[in-house]
Amino acid sequence: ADMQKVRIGTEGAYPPFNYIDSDGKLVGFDIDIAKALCVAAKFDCEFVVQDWDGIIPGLIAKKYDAIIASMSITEERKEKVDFTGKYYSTPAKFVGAKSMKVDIPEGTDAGNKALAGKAIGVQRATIHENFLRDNFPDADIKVYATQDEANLDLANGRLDLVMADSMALKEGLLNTEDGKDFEFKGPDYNEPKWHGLGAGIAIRKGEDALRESLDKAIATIRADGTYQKINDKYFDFDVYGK
Amino acid sequence: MDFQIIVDSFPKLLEGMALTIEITGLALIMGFALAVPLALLRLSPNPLVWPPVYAFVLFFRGTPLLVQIFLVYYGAGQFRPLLQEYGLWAYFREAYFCAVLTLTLNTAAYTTEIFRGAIQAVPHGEVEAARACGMSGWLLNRRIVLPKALRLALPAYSNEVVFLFQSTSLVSIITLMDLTGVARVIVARSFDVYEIYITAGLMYLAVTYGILGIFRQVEFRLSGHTRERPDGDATADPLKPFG
Amino acid sequence: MFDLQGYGWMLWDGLQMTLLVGLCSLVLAILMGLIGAWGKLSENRVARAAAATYTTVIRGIPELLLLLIIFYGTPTLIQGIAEDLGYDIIVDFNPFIAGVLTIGFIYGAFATEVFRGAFIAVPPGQMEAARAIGMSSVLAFRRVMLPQIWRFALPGLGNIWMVLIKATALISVIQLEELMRKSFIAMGATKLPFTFFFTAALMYLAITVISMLGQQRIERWANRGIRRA
Amino acid sequence: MGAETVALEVRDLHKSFGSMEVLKGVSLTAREGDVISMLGSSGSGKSTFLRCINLLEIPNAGEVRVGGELIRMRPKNGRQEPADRRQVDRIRASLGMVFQQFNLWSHMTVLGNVMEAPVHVLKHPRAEAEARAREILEKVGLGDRMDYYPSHLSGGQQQRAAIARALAMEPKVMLFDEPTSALDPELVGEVLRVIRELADEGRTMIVVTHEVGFAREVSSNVIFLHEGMIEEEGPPAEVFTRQKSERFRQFLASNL
Amino acid sequence: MGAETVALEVRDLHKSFGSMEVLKGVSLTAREGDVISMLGSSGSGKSTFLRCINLLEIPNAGEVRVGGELIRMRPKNGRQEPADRRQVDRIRASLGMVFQQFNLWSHMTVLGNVMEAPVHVLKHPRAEAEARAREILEKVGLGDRMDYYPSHLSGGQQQRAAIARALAMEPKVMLFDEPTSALDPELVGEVLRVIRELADEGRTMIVVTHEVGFAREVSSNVIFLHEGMIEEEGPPAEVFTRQKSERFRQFLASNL
Ligand SMILES: Nc1ncnc2c1ncn2[C@@H]1O[C@H](COP(=O)(O)OP(=O)(O)OP(=O)(O)O)[C@@H](O)[C@H]1O
Ligand SMILES: Nc1ncnc2c1ncn2[C@@H]1O[C@H](COP(=O)(O)OP(=O)(O)OP(=O)(O)O)[C@@H](O)[C@H]1O
Ligand SMILES: N[C@@H](Cc1c[nH]c[nH+]1)C(=O)O
Ligand SMILES: [Mg+2]
Ligand SMILES: [Mg+2]
Repeated sequence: ADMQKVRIGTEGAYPPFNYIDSDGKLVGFDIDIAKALCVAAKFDCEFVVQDWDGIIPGLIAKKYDAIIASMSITEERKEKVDFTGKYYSTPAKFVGAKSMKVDIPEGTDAGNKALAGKAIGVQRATIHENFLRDNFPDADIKVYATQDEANLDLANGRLDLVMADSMALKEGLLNTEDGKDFEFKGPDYNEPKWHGLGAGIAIRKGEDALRESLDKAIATIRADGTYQKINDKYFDFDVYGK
Repeated sequence: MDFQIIVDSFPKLLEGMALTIEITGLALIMGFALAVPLALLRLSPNPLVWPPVYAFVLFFRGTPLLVQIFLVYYGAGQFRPLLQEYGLWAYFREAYFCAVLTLTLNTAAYTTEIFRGAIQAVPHGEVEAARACGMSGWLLNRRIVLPKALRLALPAYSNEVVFLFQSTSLVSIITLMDLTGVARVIVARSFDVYEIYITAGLMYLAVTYGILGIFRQVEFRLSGHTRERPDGDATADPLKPFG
Repeated sequence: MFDLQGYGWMLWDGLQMTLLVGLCSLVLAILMGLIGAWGKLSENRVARAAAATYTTVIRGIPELLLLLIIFYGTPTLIQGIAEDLGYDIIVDFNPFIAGVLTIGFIYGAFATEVFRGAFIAVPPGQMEAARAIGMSSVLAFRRVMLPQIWRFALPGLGNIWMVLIKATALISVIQLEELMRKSFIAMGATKLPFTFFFTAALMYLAITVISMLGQQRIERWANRGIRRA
Repeated sequence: MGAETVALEVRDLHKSFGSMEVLKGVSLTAREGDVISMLGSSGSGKSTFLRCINLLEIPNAGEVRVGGELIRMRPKNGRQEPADRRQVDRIRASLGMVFQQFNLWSHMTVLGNVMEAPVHVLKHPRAEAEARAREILEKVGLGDRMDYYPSHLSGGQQQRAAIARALAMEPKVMLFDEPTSALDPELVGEVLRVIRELADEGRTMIVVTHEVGFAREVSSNVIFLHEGMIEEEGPPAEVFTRQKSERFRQFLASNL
Repeated sequence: MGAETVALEVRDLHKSFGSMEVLKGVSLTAREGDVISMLGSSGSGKSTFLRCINLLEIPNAGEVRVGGELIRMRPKNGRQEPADRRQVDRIRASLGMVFQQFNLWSHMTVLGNVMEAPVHVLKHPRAEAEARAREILEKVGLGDRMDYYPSHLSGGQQQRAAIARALAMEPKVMLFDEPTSALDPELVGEVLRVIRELADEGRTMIVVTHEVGFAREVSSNVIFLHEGMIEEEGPPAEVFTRQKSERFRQFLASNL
């Protein structure tokens, strides 16, 4: 059959959503979802791995046609790309050492005061970087190319805190061997201006046909139980959110 | 092209350039200070002395700087307990320290090699003339060999300085906000890839040629003896290899 | 410490990719270098200016930044221009091609200087003797210059190769799956940075040492008949 | 030997480097079989004169005729330039030049050096060129050194190889630039012997030299160049016995 | 001048490079004020002999005495080696060497070259050393070239600067290695004039030279070296009129 070819850009360094296992294969929640969507939409899909901070430029440069990589739907990004509806949503959180006494109050102004001078690691070009820069200007913000590197430096004691998607932190750090001395700190953050409306699929502006097919596919896998199966493979709760 | 973003980002890019220059300067001074004695040790006939220097030079010239930076920065984490025991962790904890350390050792290795070549290139006759006058040992090195060798090394060394200056762009990978780091952060949010990167590139270009200009001045000052006297010109040369 | 936890083969694959990218880049660099040197020594003003701009710009900007500009910037720029002209084109550099283009292009600028130096290093008397005996400039170039430049260019080209092969590590930044990126992936999974980066370092070192030995052999061959100073 | 045929004629040659005039109008006529020695202190312009003859330097003014044929020049951007590059190549092939520094091609053996131009410029068949080259090398006493690279030869041997290379082209005129400087006295003797033999064969030669003794014995004419001009000229018997020029007398006196 | 004081004595000097014996037992005695000329064809070992005297080459056997003091050697790994490095430095400082290639320090001016060793080796006060250096430079005719770098001097001027550098150490003995080769005849005359003046002052000198005329006029003794051995020796009046050695006769004959 003559299926439409769609190239999907993903990061491949954001466990458990998308990463490369020891066989060099691309795996993770995003990957499984993407494959399911392609089946549902009858696309002939091909993955392209792309570092996070080049992932939107790569889309614009037509290195691939859609980004399925836990990308949050924000107004800022919508100026450059279009999004489908969300396919999951979790809040952002801080993680720090269990031994570290720190009180992070609700509200960003108070939080900024409490964290003044603290070294906080964050992945470059994420919503979390923007959120921290705009709301925690007194903290010492350090940016990393991948979340892994930030986590590593937290484990090494170079950072006091890291901030990222809570699920990425939980599965990528806290539930691993290296994460046993760390815990979530402070409140959930979910400010629409920065954190957007959950993770969606980014496509080039104006490619409405593709967007609509993907939206339909999301609805299809939600409805036929495929989504649930993938969800359960990775999480013990509903990652789709309210 | 979006010129506004260039204008808006320029102050931040300048701050990044300041860090770039600071790191370059520190690594340069310390690397040079290490390289002079290392070059002399490298030429020692003593089989207990030169092999370690050789190994040091080989390792730092034989592996990518990127690997060296990761090795020092993330590798140190793997040995954190050990480093803590010796009270060194406080240093290795800092990306700044790791960056300057790696760049210093890296440039020291390359510079050692440059100086070794220059010392060996000092005309044998001039060394013999000094020996014939009764000079030897440190006096010979200090008065004849090193002054001459440093002059001979200057062109190669100016290249090394430029390489080092440009290599500092790698420190952005370990969280430092040098010029490249700043540029990447700005691009991450604005997506104005070529506006920002090309601006940063031009800034590097300007400083690079500034550095080369300084070296040309120094070289000119120190090279009264090699400069030709300004006699006539070579008229249209019929023998240019590509006529 | 050297338990590679099953990632050894991945590094091995990466090493092969590193060599492949390196060799392709070297070929491109040599071609660019010969063209560049021809430009620099040419009597044609435009060729001279083009060659000078090429080496000036390339040598003045960090490789990492050039790589980012070429990989991310150029397609957008070209597509933008094409769009303004009413065309919809896809300029897709895959990382391998972008990497080879970038590294080859950068080191071509250094090779330009090497070849220029080599042309100049052939003692002028060699060319004079050829012209005095009645050879035309083309014949003299082919019979007297070309066989001799390699002798002077080889050490420089050897250095370029050794710097170039290490520079390929940078291509990891645009996700080409070469040695450096494979080590990175392994580190991410195992959290053993020193182990993997040190292994990678040793692999690069092996390439360097083997290259040095190879260079000595080639130089000995190129210098047959020439007494060393 | 047709002693009246003119092999080389130079008329009123001028050459400047930048603002410095190195040759200020030098003329010379060499008939077939003439051996002209050129003396003069360092910097007087001797090498420049030889180099102008075969256009390794482009003279600013003046005429050069080889075997009666004028090398045609045309003005360009206020300078002169050869009008016909092919003519220049052809004429160069008929002028043998032996450089002070020999300039042997270092990537070829002695035999290769000698065969190179006959094969590639004159397009002689390889075998023939090789036979001829071997013959000439025997003549200059290098029969046993044909397969050596230039760098493996002593100075005197290199000098002779350079002469052989020039001879292999059967040039109408040979130009020698200080063929014996920096050689030890025995080698000097050897090289001068070869040149003397060539003279006896009736070959036309211009020899720049510091060896007054050689100039006296071998040449048919002696020229003394001083600051770019001919100060003294004539058959050796004449110029060495009574010098018209004070400068030349001084020059000869300083030769112990 | 105490003509009977021995300034330099060399006894039975042997030197090999690899398996090739270059010096096969050479002896020489120079009293104060002696000027000894050393002749010999290329490769006969003249330079090697001079270099052995001040230990730039380590002889395999033999003794060197400077001003009566023996340079002490000791065996090491089957070779000889100086027993006392300090003694070597001291004795070298009392031997002036003028190299064939001059070997001036190219990064210093002429004045700097001449002052260098007196200031840093002999520890003379700077001002004194400078005054003395200027005086010597005037003497060799370089008064107006003191601030030039060596590369800006003509060959003859460089040669004289090298002589001045050696003289500034007030050496007991001066060693000259072919001080005039590769100079043009006028420069040769100039350098020989300086050496002759030094001879008149009564300085002890060993001069390797190709200038038979110079050897004849200036030296108190002539030595002819052939294949590492002394073939002929004696006052010039003697050796140049009747040669005992056939080789020496041949050598002289080849000097046009
Ligand atoms: N390419 C050049 N550019 C500028 N000046 C030159 C050039 N070639 C020669 N000269 C100058 O021209 C003058 C004559 O040089 P030339 O080589 O002809 O002298 P010469 O008589 O051969 O001397 P020598 O006996 O030392 O070889 C010298 O003053 C020299 O410095
Ligand atoms: N360092 C060395 N290693 C090997 N052989 C050498 C070395 N130095 C000199 N020789 C050889 O020793 C012999 C004597 O050389 P030396 O330089 O003493 O000759 P010379 O008499 O000064 O000749 P010339 O008149 O050409 O300067 C030569 O055959 C030379 O090749
Ligand atoms: N979901 C966050 C963080 C993230 C996704 N992938 C990597 N980081 C974002 O869109 O910026
Ligand atoms: Mg000349
Ligand atoms: Mg000698």
